[in-house]
Amino acid sequence: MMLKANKLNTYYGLSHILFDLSFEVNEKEIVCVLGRNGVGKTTLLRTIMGLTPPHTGSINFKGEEVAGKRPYQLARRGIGYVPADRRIFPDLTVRQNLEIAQKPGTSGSNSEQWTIREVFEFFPMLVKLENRFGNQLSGGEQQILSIARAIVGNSDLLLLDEPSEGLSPLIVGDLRERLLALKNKGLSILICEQNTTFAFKLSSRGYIIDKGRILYQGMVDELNSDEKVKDCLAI
Amino acid sequence: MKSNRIGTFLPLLFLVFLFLLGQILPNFYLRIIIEMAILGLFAQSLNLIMGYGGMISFGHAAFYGFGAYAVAILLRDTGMSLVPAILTGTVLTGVFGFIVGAICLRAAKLYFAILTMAISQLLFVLVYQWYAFTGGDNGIHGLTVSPWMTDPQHYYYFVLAVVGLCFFAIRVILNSPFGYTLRALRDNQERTVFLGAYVWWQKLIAFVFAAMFAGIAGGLYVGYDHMAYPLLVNWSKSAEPILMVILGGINTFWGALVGAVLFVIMEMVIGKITTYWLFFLGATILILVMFFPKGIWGYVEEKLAPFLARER
Amino acid sequence: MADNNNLLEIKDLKLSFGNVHAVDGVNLTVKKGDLTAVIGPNGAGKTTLFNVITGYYSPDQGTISFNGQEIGGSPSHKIARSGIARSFQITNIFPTLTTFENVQIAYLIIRGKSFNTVSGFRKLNRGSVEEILETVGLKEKANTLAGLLSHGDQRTLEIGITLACKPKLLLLDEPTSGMSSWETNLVTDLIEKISREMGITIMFVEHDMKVAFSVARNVVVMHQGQVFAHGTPENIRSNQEVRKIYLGEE
Amino acid sequence: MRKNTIFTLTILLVFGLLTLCSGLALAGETVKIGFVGAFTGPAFKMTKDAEQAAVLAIEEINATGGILGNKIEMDSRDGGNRPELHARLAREMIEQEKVKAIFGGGASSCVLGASAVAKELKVPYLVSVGNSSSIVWKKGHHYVCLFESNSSMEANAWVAWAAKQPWRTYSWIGPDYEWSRMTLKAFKQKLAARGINLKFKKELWHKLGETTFTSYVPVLKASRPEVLFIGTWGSSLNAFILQAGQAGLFDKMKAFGMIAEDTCIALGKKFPQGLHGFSRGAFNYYSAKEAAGKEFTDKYYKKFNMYPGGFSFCAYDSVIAWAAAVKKAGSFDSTKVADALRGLKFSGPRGDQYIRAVDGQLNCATTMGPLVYNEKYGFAVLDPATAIAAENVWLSVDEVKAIYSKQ
Amino acid sequence: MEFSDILDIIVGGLTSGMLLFMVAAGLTLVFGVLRIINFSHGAIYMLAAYISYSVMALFGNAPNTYWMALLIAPIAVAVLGALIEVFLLRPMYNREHLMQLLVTYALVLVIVDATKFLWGPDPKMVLLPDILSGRIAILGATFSVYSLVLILIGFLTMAGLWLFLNKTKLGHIIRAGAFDPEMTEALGINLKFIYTFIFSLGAWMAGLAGVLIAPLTTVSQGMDSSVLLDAFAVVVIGGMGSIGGAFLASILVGLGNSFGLLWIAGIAIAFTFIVMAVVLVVRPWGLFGRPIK
Repeated sequence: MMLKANKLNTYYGLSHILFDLSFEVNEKEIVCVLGRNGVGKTTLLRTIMGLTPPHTGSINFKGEEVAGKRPYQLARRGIGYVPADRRIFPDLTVRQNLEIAQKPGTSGSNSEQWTIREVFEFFPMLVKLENRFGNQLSGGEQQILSIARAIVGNSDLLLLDEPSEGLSPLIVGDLRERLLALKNKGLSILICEQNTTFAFKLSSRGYIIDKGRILYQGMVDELNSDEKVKDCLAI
Repeated sequence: MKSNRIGTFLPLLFLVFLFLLGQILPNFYLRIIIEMAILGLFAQSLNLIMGYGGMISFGHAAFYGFGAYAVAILLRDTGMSLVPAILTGTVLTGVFGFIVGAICLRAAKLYFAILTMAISQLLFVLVYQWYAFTGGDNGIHGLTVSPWMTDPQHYYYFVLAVVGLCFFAIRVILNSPFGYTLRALRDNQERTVFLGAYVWWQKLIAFVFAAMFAGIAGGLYVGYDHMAYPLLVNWSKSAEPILMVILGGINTFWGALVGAVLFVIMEMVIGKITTYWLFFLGATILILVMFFPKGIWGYVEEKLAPFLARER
Repeated sequence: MADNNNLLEIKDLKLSFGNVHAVDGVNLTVKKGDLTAVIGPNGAGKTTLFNVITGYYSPDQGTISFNGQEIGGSPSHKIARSGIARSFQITNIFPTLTTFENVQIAYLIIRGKSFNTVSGFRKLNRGSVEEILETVGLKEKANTLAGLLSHGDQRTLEIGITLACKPKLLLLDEPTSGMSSWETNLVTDLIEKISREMGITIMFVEHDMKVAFSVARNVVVMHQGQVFAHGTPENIRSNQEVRKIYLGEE
Repeated sequence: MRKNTIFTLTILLVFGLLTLCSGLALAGETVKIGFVGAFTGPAFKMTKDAEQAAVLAIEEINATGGILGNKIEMDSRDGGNRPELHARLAREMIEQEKVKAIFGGGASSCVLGASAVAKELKVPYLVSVGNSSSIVWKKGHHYVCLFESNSSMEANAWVAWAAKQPWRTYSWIGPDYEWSRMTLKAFKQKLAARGINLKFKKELWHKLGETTFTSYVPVLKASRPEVLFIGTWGSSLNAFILQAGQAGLFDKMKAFGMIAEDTCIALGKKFPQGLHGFSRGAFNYYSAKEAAGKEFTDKYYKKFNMYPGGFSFCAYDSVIAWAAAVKKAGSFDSTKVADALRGLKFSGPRGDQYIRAVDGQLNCATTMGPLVYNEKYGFAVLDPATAIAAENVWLSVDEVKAIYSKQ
Repeated sequence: MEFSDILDIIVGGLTSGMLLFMVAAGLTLVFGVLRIINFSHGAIYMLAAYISYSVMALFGNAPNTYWMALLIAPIAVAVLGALIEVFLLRPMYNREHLMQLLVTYALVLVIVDATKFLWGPDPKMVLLPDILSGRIAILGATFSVYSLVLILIGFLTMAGLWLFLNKTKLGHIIRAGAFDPEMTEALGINLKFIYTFIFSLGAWMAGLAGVLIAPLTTVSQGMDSSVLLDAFAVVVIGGMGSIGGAFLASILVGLGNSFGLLWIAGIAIAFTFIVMAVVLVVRPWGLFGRPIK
């Protein structure tokens, strides 16, 4: 088991966002969390990352209770965070963005250690951008860099927040392929999406959330064929 | 609304108490109370924009000093008596506050604070150097006011009346739609814009009010010590009302006064024992900021809340 | 002069940030008394559209005419005074004022009373403000500090604040976000009531389709900065293209 | 709960201090005098010099049985650089502590502030720090006495001294405030009145408290005068001399100015050659001239392990003059003592002196001369010192009366 | 006026500019990363100067012990800075700006009175090593060696800070942390440590400036406030948080002051503040700053 969350309750100020949320991510698995915007997907990832710690509930990561830990502690334990707005540092070059995120993996990890060179090999489009500043990148380039930044820290689990948003179909296809390759290299991925098609093609299991609660969960094939799920996600 | 009556009743009781004090206390103590009242008004004028309007000014002494110098110069050169001099000084300070405010409000938050400080420091330099007019570094000393005003007991009642009126006026302003718009601006400026508020004018007028009340305090000071000197305009003087407001409790109406009273007491009491009294002032502020961010009065008010009407 | 029945007419409105076209040629007409839901996936430009209408941003191009008057590019406070009131996506109230004072301050500012320095604030227009609190159901909490209200009540209070602005057009940005389903029901009822009883034209952004389709008489679908579809709930519901943009495509 | 405890403790502490103080105030049966000084900020050293001398004087008085059989006790307060605080502290000590006289001083504006209180409450104010001529003249009154040469006297002394020097082209550096502006103006006018016309090549004004003079020094160097007149004092002066010395300014020109012991002591061996200074009480000069001067210097050194500064002499004089006035009046009554102070003759470390009756100004001489490093002391001293008597430089009685009649 | 005089004046202006920059750099660095205006910067500068005196006294007060002082005093105040950050500022980060300002202001009162208590009234003299105290003739003008060294140190400080912030990983982390603290933490970086480090570095720089100025003046009460206002003005002119801005503003103020002295009498006292007011009115966030929301 990579990640297991149990009965999470999270508040933003006084606003109760997540209600008794429980889910899990296995090793080498891509799991998607689907829902329209405003249902608490981003909050869910922020909760796991320690940016908005849960009010109650437990988060178990690789056998250790991590709820309430600071974000940097979680990152050092092997969680990589790719926020929806990418949050690339605009004054740093692509290479510098990667350098500051580089750190050794955890000792218990069986995945191989990434170097910056390997990351460049893995995302060839970044090579020619190496000395470009963060604010000179297009949306797609920023997205790739944001993911690259998470994996160069030798994370075991990636948290991706709407990676496909604002990207052209060509790049989305490419992105999917890269993410699958990452899974094959041993990473687990938790991905929050609005783009159901993209998410279903990528993941093995999925959770559908609405108003901070899990409505449906199951294997992607089951979910995909369920009309109730579609109604919940679209119109 | 029974509790509300207690809220208005207490200040009245306090006034009666102060009146009686004027009858029984020796001059020395009366003068201390006068000073507390003047500094209390100075602090309250800052509280108007800082506590209620969220505008931090590092240069508020500019208006205190401007008012003081205006009155001092009027007394020295025109033979005006104190009351008309203070009235004229207040108007002049208001005009000055309007100009300074119009410049400083171009910036927001910290930059606003810094800009106010820069301008007050420029005024300091001007006052410090304009020997013929402001008396330069020596300042203006030994001003004469009418013999009636020179008597500490009389001046005590005069200051009490003026400061009382000003506090009443500030209270009215704070309880008016204008005052609440100010609070709304502090809480959430963006929202008030979408309610159709002229934010800039609103702030500017508040700033002018604050300047005028500080000017009155400065004028009262001249009537009290019969002097004006450049340090009244210096940035270290600007720090004083900030410290008083924090000491007493920001966002509370009486906090500014309580802070001024405590400030004067601390200065006298600790200054008596050691010449290192600033050390203790610094330590006190550290303790307050770390543990009692609401200040002494804020803390007391919290404890008294069940017994009093909400005084905001 | 256009159709007198049109309260808001937006023509070819454009606004970009750098090379992001947040609003990319929006054409939209809202009739008086209409109750319109604006839906669309994340980043479709809904909030930005509201921000342009209310003057937070100046449009790069295009016209916005409100009640027959061009308001595009006017400062926010002028637009507010012309009768457009808005609520915000994130809770946007005055936390250190009481519920009553929150509504009261809005009531007075919009009527140009904010420079009145002598009247007792709390005594002015008590009746009207209490009426609004009654409408939104916050009368019992009139003296509670807004910052201490529950999230649902804070969102409701926002609607109260906008109502105090005596609006001709009400723009509500995700009025039900972060609410429990029980609270959501209260708010939808409230929106309906405001539209029906007070005759105020309303546009609201909504993510919860059930809410959007149950309340709105018209639905606008936005996608990539443009109005993708505009019609009755039934029309929109059966529109396969709309369904597709929601489920995503590659 | 924890907060409550801290709060209560703080309140208790404040009130504890309050009661402690009122207790202390009641305790003494001795006669009290007060010292209000500037123990905060750049004038700290001068104030401390003065206060220590006053402490020494009182110790000696008490050792010989006090005055009129009463022991004397002195309280010190810090008025910093704040005129209103000096005034308030003076008032507090007079009204609450019942002190019989106020000593000390500070910046001119502070002295003027406290002086107004002394006038109002009719208690002698014996000023030993701060020498604006306004103290005794424009704003003078019956209760104030000044124990150093005032600024006008000093300016005249410089004129008298400079008139004998061969220099005719000058440059000037001084702090930008009234005292130094007046000093320079008077200096030029008075030399012109003696038929000596100076050419000022450059006049530089820096802000009070400035310690970085690296911009000023080259400009002065480039102006190439025969001599530089320095109006700077205190730690600014120390900085100026060090920086000018390093840049070789004093190789190119002579210099004289407000250079007193504090600077000489502070700079020690680093003190450059070719400077001329002055003193309000040069201990080496008075030690050589007067037995009392030597005795005072030795006692002071023994007690505080440092040499007395100019202000030490002034403050010491102020206390013994007051003691003499009390004896002369036969009472501590402040008006009688003030009367006795006027025209008082007494003998101190600076020899036999008197306080002029018309204005309360002590007839102290201003000593000036070249500053030369002295191995024995470890710093530069006036060598040889020229004393310019007060009678040669102060306004005549008629002139002073003319000033008073204008008020 | 000869060429050598002009050269002399330029060097003089640069020296005062660099002395100013040494103080301003730490101030603006701390503001840029921690968003705190550190009023106690001047007090720390003074404290370091006093400590340098004591260090030299401890080693026998020979001129060459200055090197020891130069090493030890800044480190001592850097440690103090770290303690201040951990115990006094850390609890303040979630509080309003005003409270943070008050903490640093209260520290001024505490530190200043402590130095008074510990070191007494006498101004303290800090001697320069012989190698630095000489004079040197270049192109017909004589300069003090120390002046040239100070200019060099100023430029080196700028270069060092620039290299540190732009060419090292830690520097990149600091810039990232200043721009987006949350994301930086999510990359596994402990910002608490970074904040402590930066405040401590700021204190170290204040300390270094204090020790460097000590031989040019005497260490005495009041040296803190005179430098703080000027350094503050320079930081504001350059743009708060911009080290390059502070550097250029220092040179501008230093040289401006020098040539101002040459041509306009009596401007020195107000020069810096006039420049500051003009800059603020035209560009409230300074020459190189970013507007803060």
